[in-house]
Amino acid sequence: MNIEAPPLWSNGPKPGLFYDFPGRSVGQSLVNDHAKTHTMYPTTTGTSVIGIVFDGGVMIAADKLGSYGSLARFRNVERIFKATDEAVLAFGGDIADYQFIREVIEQKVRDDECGGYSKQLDAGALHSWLTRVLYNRRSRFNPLWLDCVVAGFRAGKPFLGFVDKIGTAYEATEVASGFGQYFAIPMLRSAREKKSDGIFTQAEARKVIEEAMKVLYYRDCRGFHRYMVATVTKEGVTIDDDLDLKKDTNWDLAHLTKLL
Amino acid sequence: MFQANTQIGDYLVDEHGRKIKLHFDHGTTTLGFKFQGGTILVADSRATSGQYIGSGNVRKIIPITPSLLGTMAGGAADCTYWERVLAKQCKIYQLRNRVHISVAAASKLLANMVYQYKGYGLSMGVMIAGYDKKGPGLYYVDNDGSRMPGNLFSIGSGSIYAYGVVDSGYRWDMTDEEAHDLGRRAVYHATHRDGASGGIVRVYHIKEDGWTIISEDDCTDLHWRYQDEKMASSSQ
Amino acid sequence: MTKDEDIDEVHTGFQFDNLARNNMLVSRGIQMPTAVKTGTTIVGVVYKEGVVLGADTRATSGDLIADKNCDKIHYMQPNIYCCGAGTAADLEMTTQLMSSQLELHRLNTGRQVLVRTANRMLSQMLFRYQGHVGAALVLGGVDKYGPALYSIHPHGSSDYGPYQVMGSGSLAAMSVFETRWKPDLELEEAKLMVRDAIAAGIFNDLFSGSNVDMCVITRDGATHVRPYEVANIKGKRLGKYNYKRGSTAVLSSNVKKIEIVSETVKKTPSSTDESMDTA
Amino acid sequence: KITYFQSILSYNGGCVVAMKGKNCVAIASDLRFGVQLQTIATDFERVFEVGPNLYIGLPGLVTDTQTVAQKLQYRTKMYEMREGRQVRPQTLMAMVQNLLYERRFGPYFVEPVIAGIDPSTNEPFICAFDLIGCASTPGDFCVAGTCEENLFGMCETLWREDLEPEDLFEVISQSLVNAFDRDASSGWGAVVHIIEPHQVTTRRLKCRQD
Amino acid sequence: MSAEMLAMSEYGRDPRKHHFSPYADNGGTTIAIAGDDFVMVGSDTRLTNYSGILSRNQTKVFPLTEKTMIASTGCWADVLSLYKDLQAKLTLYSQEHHDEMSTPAIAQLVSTVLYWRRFFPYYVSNMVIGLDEDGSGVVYHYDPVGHMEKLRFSSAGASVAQIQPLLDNQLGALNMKDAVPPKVTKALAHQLMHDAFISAAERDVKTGDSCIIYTVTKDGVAEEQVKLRRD
Amino acid sequence: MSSEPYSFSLTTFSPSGKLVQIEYALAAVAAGAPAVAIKAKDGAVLATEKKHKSILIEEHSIVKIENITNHIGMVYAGMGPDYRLLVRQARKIAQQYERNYLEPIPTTQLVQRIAAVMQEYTQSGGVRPFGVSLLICGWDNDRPYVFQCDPSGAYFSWKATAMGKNYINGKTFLEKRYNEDLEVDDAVHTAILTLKESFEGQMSSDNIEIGVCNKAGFRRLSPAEVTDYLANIA
Repeated sequence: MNIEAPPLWSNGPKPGLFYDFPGRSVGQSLVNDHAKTHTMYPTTTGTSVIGIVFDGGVMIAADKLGSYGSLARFRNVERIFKATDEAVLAFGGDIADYQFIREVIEQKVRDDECGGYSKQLDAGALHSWLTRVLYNRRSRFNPLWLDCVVAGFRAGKPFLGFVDKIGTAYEATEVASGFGQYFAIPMLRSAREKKSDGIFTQAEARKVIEEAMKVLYYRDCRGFHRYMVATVTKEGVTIDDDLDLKKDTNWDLAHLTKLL
Repeated sequence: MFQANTQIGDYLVDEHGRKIKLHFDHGTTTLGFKFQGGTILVADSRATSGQYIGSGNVRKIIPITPSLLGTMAGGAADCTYWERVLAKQCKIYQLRNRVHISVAAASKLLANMVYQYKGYGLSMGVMIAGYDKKGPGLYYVDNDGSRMPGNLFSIGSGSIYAYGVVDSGYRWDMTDEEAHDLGRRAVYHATHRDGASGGIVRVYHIKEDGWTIISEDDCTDLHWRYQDEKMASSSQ
Repeated sequence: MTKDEDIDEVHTGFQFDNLARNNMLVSRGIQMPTAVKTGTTIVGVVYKEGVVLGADTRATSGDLIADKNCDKIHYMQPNIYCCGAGTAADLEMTTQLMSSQLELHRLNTGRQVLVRTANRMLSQMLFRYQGHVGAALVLGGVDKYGPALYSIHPHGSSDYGPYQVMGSGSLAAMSVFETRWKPDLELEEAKLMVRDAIAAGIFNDLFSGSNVDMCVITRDGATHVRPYEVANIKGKRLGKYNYKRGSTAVLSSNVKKIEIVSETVKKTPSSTDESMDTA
Repeated sequence: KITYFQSILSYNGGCVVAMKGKNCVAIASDLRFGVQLQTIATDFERVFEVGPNLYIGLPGLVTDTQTVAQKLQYRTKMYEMREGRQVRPQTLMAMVQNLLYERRFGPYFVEPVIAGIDPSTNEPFICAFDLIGCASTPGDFCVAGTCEENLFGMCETLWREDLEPEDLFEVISQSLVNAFDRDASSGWGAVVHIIEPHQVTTRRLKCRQD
Repeated sequence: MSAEMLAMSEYGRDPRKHHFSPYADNGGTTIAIAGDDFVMVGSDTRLTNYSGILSRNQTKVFPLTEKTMIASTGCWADVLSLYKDLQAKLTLYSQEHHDEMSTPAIAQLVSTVLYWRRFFPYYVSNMVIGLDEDGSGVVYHYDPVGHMEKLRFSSAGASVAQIQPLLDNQLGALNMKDAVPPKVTKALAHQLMHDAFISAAERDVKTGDSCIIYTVTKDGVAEEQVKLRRD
Repeated sequence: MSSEPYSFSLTTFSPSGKLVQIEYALAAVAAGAPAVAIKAKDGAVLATEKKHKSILIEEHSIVKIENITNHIGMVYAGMGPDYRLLVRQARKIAQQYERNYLEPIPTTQLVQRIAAVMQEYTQSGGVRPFGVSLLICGWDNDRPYVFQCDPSGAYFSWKATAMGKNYINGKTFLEKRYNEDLEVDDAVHTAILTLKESFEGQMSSDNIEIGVCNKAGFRRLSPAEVTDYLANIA
C-alpha cells in the first residue's frame, strides 16, 4: 500500500489515489469529536404532532406534555395555537424555541392587523414563511429545534404542511412529527386508503386522530394522555384544549405478558 | 458566508449519523509541454464522483482567450469557475490595455485569486498555456497560490504515467506531428493505468496565431490502434 | 489424529484469524463494509388455537435492496417457527444452529420441544454474544401448554405476550395491534391483522418491502405460506431489450464439453417457486 | 488515514454478475486487478471453476479472493473424494456460507456469487452472499462488486425469463460492460461463462481499456 | 433492527446527545432526455427522511420559465431554497429585461449560484432542462458545487448509478458492435424513462410511489404520471 | 484380564496379529439380544428382541431402535449404555453434517463417520472398544440402505443380516428367505420370523421392537402396529 507517498501537489491527491476534498472523510468519529462544539440540543421538549385533512377542513392534535429528558416536567403545555382564522400551528421539539416563534408569529399577525392590511395570513403563507425562517437559522448553525405543522387554508382550500428544523418542507394529506411519523402516519394512511374516495368526514377524522393519539400514548415514553385538537374549517378555528385519553385506554393486556 | 472554523465536512452526516454522500466531480490526467512548435495541451475527459464515473466527456481544456487555454485537474467546479473568472479578467485587461494579456500575467491573476482562498479547501491543479510576445508560455498554478513556469507539466492522478511516457520521448525539436503523437500516447497510457482517467484524449496545440484542436480520440480506439501497431512491429 | 472436523475444515465456533489484519485496516482509516441487514417488519400474534407469524421479504444493504424475496420466517421445529430481523447472516446461522440443537433436544428427549425451551436456548445464546450477533427475533409456536409467543432482542432479553413486533417497521406494525388486538382472536381475524401489520411496515418503512409471508402454527402443525400476499407488483416494462445476437464484441471464445458419465435427471417440483418475483 | 474509497471491498476493484437462463446459467466478471485507482493487471480472473458446471465468482479484496478460492478448492475436493460425488451448487452454497460465517467477527472481504447447474436435476442455480455469508437465491440474477448498483440497474431492466444461451450471453455481457463502464475501479476486459448441462462456453469480451 | 432504530430516533435519546446536522438526504431520482424539438424530464414522487416516507406525491421538477425546468434532488431544504433563490433571480431578470432568460443563460446562472455556496454547498443533484434558442432540447447536469455539463441525456439523484448505464447503452449505443445512437423520439424517451424508473424502484428504497414525466415542447409542458411500487 | 496374555494394554496386538479386545467386544455382541435388518425394494426394516430381566420393568420405558435423523434409524446388539453413547454421537454428526452442507446426511456418510468414531476407540489410550455392533438403515438418493458397523470400526452394506445371540441361525434363515423383490411389509414379516428362529417364549409387542424406513423417513413402529404384524403372522 503506497500510503506514505506525498501528494502530487499540496492539497492534491497522492499518486494513484483520489482527490481528498476537505470534509470528504465523513464518519462517526467526526460526529463525536465535534459534537461538543457544534451540537445544539433541545432541553424541554414536546413530542409528536399529528394532522389530517378532511372534507372541508384540517384537524391537528398534540398532547400537552413538556418533557425534560425522561422527566415528565410540564403537564399542561399548549403546543397548538391559533395564528389567524385560517391558520393554526402546532409544534414538536424544543418548547422554548416554540414559544419564541409563537411570539414572533403573533406579533406578525398583530402588525398585519394594525397595518390595516385587508388579507390575513393564511396557512400557506405561514408555512412558506416558516421554511425561510428555519432554513435561515439552520444555515447559520443556530437552528430552531422545531417540527412545525401548519394547518388551515391556502387560497380557500384546506392546507396541511410540515417544516422541520432544517427547512425540509412538504404538504400532505396527513403529517406527523416525532414518533407520530412511525405510529400515526401508517394508521392515518391506511385509514384513508380504506375509504374508496380517500376523503374523511370531520367525524371520521376526529376518530382516527383519537385512535392515533391513543397509540402514541401507549407507546411513546414522552407521550401523554391529555391533549389538544384543533380543527380548521371555513367557519374558523376551534380548539379543544382539555381532552383526556385516560378513560379510553385499556391495560388488560398487562396480565398476558408474564414471561414464561 | 464562511467561518474559518466551520469545516463543512463535519456536517456531512445527517442528524442520525448517516453519511451524506456529497461527491464533487473531479478530473484527472492533464499534460502540457512546450516545444519548438509551440505549446501542446492534452487531457482526458473523465469526471469521477467517488468511484462512480460522473461523465466521460468533460472538456478539461478550457478556452480563456483565443490564445490562452487553461486545464482542469482537481475539483471540476473550482477549475471551471475560477478560469471563467480569469477569462473575464483577461477580457477586461485587453479592453483596458489594448493588448492581449501575457501568459505570465494571466497565470499570476489566477494564482492571486485562489491565494485569497488558501486553506479554504479549494482543489485545483491547473496549467495556463498560451502564446505571447515571449513565445510559447506554460504555467502551473494550484489552489495554494503556487505558480511556476516550466517546459513540461503533467497534473492529476494519472500524471505519473503520463510523465513516464512523455519524458522518454520528449525533444525540443520535435515536429508538430511527433509532439501531438507523444502527448496523445502519454495521456492514453495514463488513462489505461489510472482508474480516474479515461474517455476521450483531446490534443490542443497553441501557436502564435492561437489554439487549435488537433484531435479528440476515444481511449478505446487508441488502445486497439496502438495494440495493432505493437502486433505489426513485433511480427516484422 | 485427523478428525472429521479437520478434514472438512469446519470449526465449531468463530475464527478470529483475520481479526488482526482487519483491525490494522480499521486503524488506517479504512471503512469496514456493511453486511446485509434485513431492515424488516416481523410480527406474531396469538389466536385461539395457535400462533400466526408474519414477515416482509426485503433485505437491504444501505439503501440498496439486496434481496427482494428473502425468507424471514425460519423453521425451528415442526411446532416452532422464528421470524428474524437484524443482520441477515446472523439470523440465518443462529436459527439454523438453534434449529439443529432443538432437533437434537427432541431426539434425545423423545418429546416435542417446548416453545419456552426454544426461547431460553436462543436468549442464552444471544446473551453469550453480548449483542454482537445481531439477531432480533419473534419466536412463536404451540406446545403442550398451548400457543406461546416471544420476542428476543439481540442482547438476549426476551419478552412474552399475545403479540410481538420487531424490526425497523415494528412501530408501524405495532400501531395495528395496539388498535385492533383483542383476546381470543379467530384465525381469520389474526391472519388479517398480521397481514395489515406487515403491510403497514411494507408501505411505511423504507427498509421493509415486497411480499407478506405468513406462518400459521396450530397443535396439528404449521403451514408456512410464502408469499401470503404479493403486496407490490413490479411494474411492466414498456420496452423490449433484445440484443441482436453478436452485438457484443468478443475477443476469444472457447467451448468446453462436459462428459456426462451417467445422467439421471429428476425434476424438483419446488424449483419453480423461487422465480416468483421476477415476472 | 489512507484515502477515500468506499470500502475495503473496492480496494482492488472487480465485479461479478450471474444470471439464470432457460436451462442454462451465466456468470461474468471484469478482469481488472487494481490497487485503488492504479490498474496493475487486466487479466485477473476472479471467477473460479469448482465443478464441471459449477463456478464461483469472488469479487472483493484480492488477497481474500485467492485465499477463499483456495480454501474452497480444498473443501470441495475433500468433499468429492469422501462422498464420491460432485459438489452440487446448493452444497457449495452451504460451504461458502459456513466458511464466511466462521469469520463473522473478522471477515474475508469477498462477496461470492455462485452459478451452476445441479448435476442431479439439471436445474440452473445462482446465489450471492454478503461478506459474512448471508446467501440469497433469487430467481433472476445476482450481482456483487464495486459497481453492484450499476449492475442492479442494468440487470433489472435487461433480464427476462427463459433466455436462450446465446441471448443470455448478450444480456449478461451488455449488463456487465455498460455497468462497469460507469465505475472507475472495475472493467478493463471481461470474461463470460455460459454454463449449460453439456458444455461451458467461455468468452472474453472486447471492452474499454480506461 | 428495532433497538438500533430506536436509538437513532429523535426522542429516544438523552436530550444532551442530540446532534445537529444542516443536511439530510431526502432521496429522489430524476432523468432527463433531450430530443430535437423537445426535452423530457421525469422524477419519482417519493420524499423520504432516513427511514420513512414523508410524501408519496412530491415532484422534484420545477418550472423556471416557459421552456426551462429544473430537476433537483438531495437535501430537500436545500432544493426548496435553491429553487426560491432562482425564482427570485429570474423574476428580477425578466422585470429588468422584459424577457425570459434563455435556457443556456439559466444553465450558467445555476452553475454560478451553486458555486457561490462552495464552502457550504447545497447538497443537491441538479439538472436544468429546456429548449435552447433553436428550439432543440438540452440537458445540463451539475455537481453540488456547480460543475456543469451539457448533455443529451442524464440522470441524477438517489438511483443515478442504476439508471445512467442503461441510458448510456440504450441512447448512447455504447458497447454494441455496429450500433449507432438511435434518433430520440418522444416514444423512445418516454419508454426508457418509464422502464428506468421501474427498475430503480425495484432496487432503491428511496425511489418509488410514482413518477411524473414532463415533456417540454415549444407548445408548453405536458405532464404524465405513472405508478411505481409503493413499498 | 491380567490372566490373558497381550492384554496389558487395550490396544496391543497379539503375535497372531489380533487385537484381542476387539474379539472380546465381538463376543459381547454375539451374546447380546438378536437384531435383524432387511433391505426391501421400497424401504428397510430393523427389528430386535427386547426381553426384560424382570416382569416388573416398565416395558416401553426402554427403547432400542432409535431415530438418528428423520431418515436414518439405528439398532444394536451388545451393551446398551455403549449404544446410547453412539446414538448421541451419531445424532450430533448428522446435525453437524446438515449444518455444513444444508442437506440431510447420506446414510453412507453417517456410517463412515460413526465407524470412524468406533475405530478411534480401538486405537486410543485409556479407552476400550465399544461393546456393540450397529445396524443402521436409511433412505436417501431414492433408495434404502442397510449397514452394519462393528466394534473394530469395520462396516458392511447388507441386503439383510442378523446379529447378536444365535445370529448364525438368523443369517441362515435370511439367506433362505431373502429375495430382492421384498416389499417393506414382507420384510417386516421376514424380520419377525428371523427373530422367531431363536426366540424363547411368546413374542409380543412388549418384547420385540421394529423400525421401518421408507421414502417418508424412519420410524419405530408403535406397539399396536407390532401387535398387528404379529397377529398376521400367527
